[in-house]
Amino acid sequence: MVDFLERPGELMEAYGQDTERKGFFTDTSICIGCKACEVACKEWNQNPMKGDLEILGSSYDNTGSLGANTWRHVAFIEQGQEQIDKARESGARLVGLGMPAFGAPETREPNTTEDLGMPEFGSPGVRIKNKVDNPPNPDTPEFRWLMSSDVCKHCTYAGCLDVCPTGALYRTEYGTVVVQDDICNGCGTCVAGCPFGVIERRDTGTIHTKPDRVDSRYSMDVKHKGTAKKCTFCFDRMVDGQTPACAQTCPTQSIQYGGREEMVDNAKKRVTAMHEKGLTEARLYGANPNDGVGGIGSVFLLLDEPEVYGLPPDPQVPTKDLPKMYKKVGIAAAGMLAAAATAFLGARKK
Amino acid sequence: MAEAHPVGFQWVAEAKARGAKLVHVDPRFTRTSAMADKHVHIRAGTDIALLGGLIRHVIENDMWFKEYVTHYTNAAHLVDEGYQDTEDLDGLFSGFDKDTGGYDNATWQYEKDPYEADGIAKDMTLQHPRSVFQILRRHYSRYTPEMVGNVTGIKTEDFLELAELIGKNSGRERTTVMAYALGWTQHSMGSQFIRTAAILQLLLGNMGRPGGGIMALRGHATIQGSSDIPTLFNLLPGYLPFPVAGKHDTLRDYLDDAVPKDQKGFWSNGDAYMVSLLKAWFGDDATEENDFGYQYLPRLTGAHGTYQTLMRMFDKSVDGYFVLGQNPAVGSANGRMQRLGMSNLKWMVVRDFQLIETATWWKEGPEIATGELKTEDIATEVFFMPAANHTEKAGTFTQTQRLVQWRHQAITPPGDARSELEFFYDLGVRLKEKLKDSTDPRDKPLQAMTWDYPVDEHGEPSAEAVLKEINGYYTTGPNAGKPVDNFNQYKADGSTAGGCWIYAGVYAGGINHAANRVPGKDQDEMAHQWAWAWPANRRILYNRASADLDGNPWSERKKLVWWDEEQEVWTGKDVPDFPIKRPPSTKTAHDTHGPDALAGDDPFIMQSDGKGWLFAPKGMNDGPMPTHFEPAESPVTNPLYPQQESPSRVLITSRGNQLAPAGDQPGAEVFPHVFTTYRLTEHQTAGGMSRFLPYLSELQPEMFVEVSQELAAEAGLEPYGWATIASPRGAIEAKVLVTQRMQPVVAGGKTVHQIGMPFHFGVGNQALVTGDSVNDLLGMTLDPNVYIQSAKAVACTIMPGRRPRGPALVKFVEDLREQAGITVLTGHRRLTFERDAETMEVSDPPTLTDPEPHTGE
Amino acid sequence: MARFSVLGWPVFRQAKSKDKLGRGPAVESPKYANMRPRTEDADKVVQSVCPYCAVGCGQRIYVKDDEVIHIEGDPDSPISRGRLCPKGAASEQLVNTPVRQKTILYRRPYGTDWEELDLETAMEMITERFLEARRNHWEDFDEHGSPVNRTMGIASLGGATIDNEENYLIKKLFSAAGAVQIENQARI
Amino acid sequence: MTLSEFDAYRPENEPRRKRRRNRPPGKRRGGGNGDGAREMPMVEDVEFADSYYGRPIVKAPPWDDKISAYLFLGGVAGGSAMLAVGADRIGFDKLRRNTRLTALGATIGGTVFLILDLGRPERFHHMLRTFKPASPMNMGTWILSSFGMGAGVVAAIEVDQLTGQKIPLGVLRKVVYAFEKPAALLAAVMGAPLASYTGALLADTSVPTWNGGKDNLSYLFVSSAAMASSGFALITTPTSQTRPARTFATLGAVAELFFSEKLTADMHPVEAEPLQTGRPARKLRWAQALTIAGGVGAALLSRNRIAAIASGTALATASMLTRSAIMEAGINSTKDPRHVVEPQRDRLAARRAKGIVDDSITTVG
Repeated sequence: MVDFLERPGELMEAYGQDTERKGFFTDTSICIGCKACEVACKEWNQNPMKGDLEILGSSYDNTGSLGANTWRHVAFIEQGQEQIDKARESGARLVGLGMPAFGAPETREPNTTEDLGMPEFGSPGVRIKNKVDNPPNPDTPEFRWLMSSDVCKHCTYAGCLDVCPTGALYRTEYGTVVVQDDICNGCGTCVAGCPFGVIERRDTGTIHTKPDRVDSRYSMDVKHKGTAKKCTFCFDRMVDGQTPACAQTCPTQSIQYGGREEMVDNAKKRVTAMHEKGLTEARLYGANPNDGVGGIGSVFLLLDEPEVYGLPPDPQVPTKDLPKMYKKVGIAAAGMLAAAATAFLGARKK
Repeated sequence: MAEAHPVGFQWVAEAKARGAKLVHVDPRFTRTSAMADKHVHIRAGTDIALLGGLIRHVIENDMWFKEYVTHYTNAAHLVDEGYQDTEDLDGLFSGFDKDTGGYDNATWQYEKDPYEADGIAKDMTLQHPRSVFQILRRHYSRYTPEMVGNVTGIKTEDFLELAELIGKNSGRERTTVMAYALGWTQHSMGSQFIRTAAILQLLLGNMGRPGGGIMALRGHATIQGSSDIPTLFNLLPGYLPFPVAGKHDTLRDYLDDAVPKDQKGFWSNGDAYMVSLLKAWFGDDATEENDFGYQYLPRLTGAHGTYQTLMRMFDKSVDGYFVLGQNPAVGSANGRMQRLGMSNLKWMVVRDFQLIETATWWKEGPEIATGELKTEDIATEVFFMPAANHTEKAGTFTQTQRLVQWRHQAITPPGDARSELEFFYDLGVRLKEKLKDSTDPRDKPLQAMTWDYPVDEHGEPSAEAVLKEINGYYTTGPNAGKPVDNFNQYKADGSTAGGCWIYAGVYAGGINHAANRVPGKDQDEMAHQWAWAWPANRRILYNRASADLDGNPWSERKKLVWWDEEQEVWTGKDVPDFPIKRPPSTKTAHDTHGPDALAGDDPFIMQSDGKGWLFAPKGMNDGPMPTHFEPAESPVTNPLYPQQESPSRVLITSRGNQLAPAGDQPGAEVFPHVFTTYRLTEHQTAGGMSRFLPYLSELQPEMFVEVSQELAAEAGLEPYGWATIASPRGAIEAKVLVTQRMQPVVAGGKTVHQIGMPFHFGVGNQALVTGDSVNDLLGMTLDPNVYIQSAKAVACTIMPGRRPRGPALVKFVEDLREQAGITVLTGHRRLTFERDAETMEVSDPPTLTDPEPHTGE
Repeated sequence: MARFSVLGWPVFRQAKSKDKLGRGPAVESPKYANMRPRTEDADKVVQSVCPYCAVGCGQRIYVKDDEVIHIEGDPDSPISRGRLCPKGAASEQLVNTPVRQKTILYRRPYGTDWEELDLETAMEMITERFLEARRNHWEDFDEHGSPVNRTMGIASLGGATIDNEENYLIKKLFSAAGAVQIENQARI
Repeated sequence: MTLSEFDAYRPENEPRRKRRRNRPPGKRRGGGNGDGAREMPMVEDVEFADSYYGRPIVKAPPWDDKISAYLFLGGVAGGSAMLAVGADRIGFDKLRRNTRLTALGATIGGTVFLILDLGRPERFHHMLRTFKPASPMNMGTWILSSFGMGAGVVAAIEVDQLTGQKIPLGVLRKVVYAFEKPAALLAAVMGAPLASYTGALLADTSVPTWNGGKDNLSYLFVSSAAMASSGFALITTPTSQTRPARTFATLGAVAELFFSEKLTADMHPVEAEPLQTGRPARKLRWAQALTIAGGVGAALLSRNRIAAIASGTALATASMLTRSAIMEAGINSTKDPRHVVEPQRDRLAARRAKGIVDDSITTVG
């Protein structure tokens, strides 16, 4: 059967350039919730603000979710002891499942750079399975405040890209998924195609002033209105070897940027280290090439189930089932033709 | 720190990743707490009790750094026989003046010993009962873990964990750093909070060493600079005191009092700093004959701080008010009084980027809504002068670690926008022009003032020329006109001029070192070639203390500056903060003074005895050692002393500034809760630089109040609904955030609900986001040392729903006050115990008498 | 697709290239194929310092046609290493926010609205008022006869984002004029 | 409030959204959706702890009944083209003419709706920029275009003949007439996928209810198309020439009833829920009733012109309601994260139960 899934890397190859797939690693365990990523992203990309200027009722999160104008979004989750315990258990269960520890490096890498990097937490070479036999059992805190900067996943199998009818969405030579604002005609199919609710058509976005101040002086230019918008991985910085705005500004390096493989490695080391400390609530999101979207370009370290952060627990690229659907389309079409033919059988003009 | 200084927090995050422990002490669980290894819920305003408890713990458990404390601090010094402690006087030190609330510090002085070269009696065993060390130990002897818990609400096990952590993380191999911000300063005892931390850090040997010290996390780009080169009434540049009438009538009087020659350390060169300043300001008119123009300077006759000035506005004795990049209508304590005060001005000049609330109160302020002010009746003229921002002018900011960083100008200011530099230069030129023919001696200082700065084609004066004047230069001799290289080149004979001695060297060699920009990755971690730190590009102050008595680093891990035996100089990673060639073994010789008198083990070279002060014989107006008093209006009766509040706090008595009853006094139950104010990551201060920016406004779009689940249940507050919060000064409304991040604490046998509110919002129509201002609830009760208001622990009540509108709002607050039986004198008793009532009782309020807040004309 | 050409038509490019399904190079538009950072044509990049808190983060300011087009963290700074918080990251809007007030406004006594003033007039008015207020509240001596040489009719309150050089001129000018009630945010 | 005497002066409390009342803090539901979508009503009824303030996980596409109308008209066009070929074969000239004109009319109408729904209508032609099998929308546009060409040619001929060759075709007339048969065939052949591809268009998304319908949507849509196109034929054409259309209608109606049941039956119950509740459910019930009525009418009563018109209208309306119900149910299914999370959790658990443990997006190493 024909398969519409991309072979990972095939399109990068098609560029005939020697480029590396780029990735983010968002380590939510060190996110301080400052939202610099949201702002730096908007500033660089000249996105309009959201406009409502109201407290949304979600702790310190007042932008709500990713969307056409917000390409980095920081979630705030307040949790009591019971939820923390639950998160520890669900994380520990992942270990218990005997999930493979993908290519954990055998040798310990020294803590080289002046960057935050990974602290020295024992040896990542040891397999988790062995380690959790006797994990330290740190006290569960009474309360925690999770913060996490969400972003476009830049999936290996990108639903938005696949369903785009114009080719506006495409895979760049860096393996990222970008909408070309000069091509997109705003059909909106990609919005439905994304399993993560990331991409959105930009219909609004302005400086909302008080009613008595509505005045052209205060209106802000809304660019690319009517087209689908999402994180471009700062494509226009990447082509110049620059770091995307969010990663560059992130004060604690909760957002790391680099080669996707390196990011996944960092993520694995970090989760291993946290598990060694008994912090079994830590888990990775999007590092598995076998998952429903083939792994994602922007890997996350989460401290609870994905749905707590507003992420789907088992996303699948819809394209996976497209051959099956096309088969149904064909059968249906044939059936319809057959029905029509049947209708005319024996119906000769008298 | 993660909240208000996120980028600075990267270093904390990095330290943490390397194994450092981070403890966050705060009445609220903030974004910093979320990152901390431990968050300690404290009752707001009780930090002296906590820190005092830590001091006691460190002393009683022998965790103090013996060598360091014995030799580098004044622990061994003996104090005058007449000294009496708060333990003896129920919360007062000897020397209390019941009329002023201040102290005569005569009995706090060291005992003299003529046989000692420095004249100070000592007991190096620290056992003498009058040694500073023993006095300190006795002073905090009752600050036991249980007492700390009772005062602060901190659980004993949390306290002990913190104490052990700090104690064990200090010594030769390790250091602990403390960081604070407004949470320590905005109290009626803010200075003493920081003093307590300093004592603890000295006991643990954490001063003058890498990874140690106390970090003031300052909130504004150059708030450090605005104290160094102060637009503050009580200071001249470089922390020289502003002359006071009666005390400093002549230059000689001034120098003898403020910077006496007969003390140790670098302050004894103050005459050179002062004369050079006068030379810089008055140029050729400053001669030895006229005391270098000293008589041109105005004099103080008391406190002329911003709140005192405000009260004078009500007397119609202030005509004109310049407000420069500041938003007192929102940002200053007791906002209503601020706005009413401004309505009594003849004119004001507001310089800002946006039409901030201080520019629009006369038509959009809350008092227009309540009817207390009518636009048509307000006589105040308002000039709004648009300002240039940081990209539109060149100049220096001094950041929180004293690093003076130059900004290059990027673009020219738009429209009428001008820099402060250009505005004041222009104003000065015009004033001089108008007065150039005057013969009135009053105009002489302006005529004499040097004011010739080169200007560019847009009329902008050269900031670099001003920086050069600040740095200082030679006025005579072969080098005339050339910049000095350091402050040791300042002279008291008029041969040098210099605007701010501590900045001497920033323009050494005619090079603007503040503009040094060698990338961080190309230099070591001290990064001396990135900008310039005062003094002398030194990155860690008092760094002689990073080495032991013999001048060797305390440990390899913590080495910074050391004595090089071979070269016979102090050397190391930082610029040594010590006479460079003075061996560690040097003893103070008799009849020496100034820097020459510093012994090899006197690391604290600005102190008059070269030592770190566990006990402050002078310099503090409210006691030589910090003592826990309750904040004004506290619902808790002071568990430690019969004296409830700081007896030295500065009170401002006015119908617009009434206080709630404290402790168990009748009426206290009307304002039963405590609120604390703070900054959010997403906003800046009174919002002038954030509430007008779309990207920041959307992140925190509304005023909110944070309450615990317990208080929400008790008061019937609905999540994300409205609540009204009232103090005796006003009532505001805010959206309710019910959160486990807020917790009630139990203190003094009472459950105290703490409420949190950000201080960024204000009432007006110009900003993208607006809201009621929490500062409208604040009273003006000031710290007696620095005159900063108490803003972090204030009495209030909270109820569901929005606040009344129109005149009903005024009535609402009045009724609450009445219900609590509040008068203008409530909370004004200096002494709250009946000791020797005849002489000690003070019933009348101090200095400022009740100016009825006039409205309009 | 500015002008249609068969060779540039992605369908044709799909057929020619390895990108048969039109999800990569074949559908890339010329704009994206030649994408460059929008800061590339900046006239200059100026090193500056963030105006918000006192951490003192380094900023790089990108300027084109005497306008700020972008501000980002300066990686050279050993203090901030190129990072900025949300305020610092928003500082381009501090310059370019549409609600910025760029002209002088004047509210006359008892006036109900703003009026416009030109710079020269405004400066002259302020200068005159300054001198008048200075005279009105001048004090030569205190009640004990000590000289005070000052005026209490003028006060000033500054923010803490005012440059050292500016503060220096402010302090110098006010002190020489005899005004002592000069304060700033550090007191608050 | 103890100070009630002042309450008169206090503004009314803004009516708070119900869900915030009497709920323990910390288990609040969120307010608002993503950018620009906050006017959407919140899902009120479900308490769902493991979500981010009850906010949607996937986003609804910016589609409304313009797209339903496009789906509907596409079906009408496709079915009509088939009827036209048949009619031509057996010499039902009125049926041929009417269905040919309907086919073109529906194509134009559908295309207009499709274009109107675009954020940038002037870039509609970008859909033909590439040939992209992975994109049903792209495939659909190619289908629509080729169908449109065929339908256009034959409809032009019909109009030309109706007007007595008044259309200024000039020398082209010959060419056009020469292509009549191939064009008619092209339209009939492309008409089938035009009617059925929309099943893949909706199913090939992350919208739970649509994706959950991937096994049946195409079937349902062709049934609906058959029903609607023959409905139009019943309306436009004299009863003497509608017999094939009646048969086609009846087949379509029966299939529609079957597949609309099967659609929900094959889904995860949580995915089916949006079809079974609220407005979509009401629309579906109406569609069902109209399908039955129209189907029966078409089969039994349509010798009467009035009855034929009534049956035709019922069938067409039923088809439109079905499309609209599915459109709305899909959009509703994105609003509550439960529709996303529960089916996903269940399928993950099912795979794990089967011993497949290496394909989770959440991992620990």
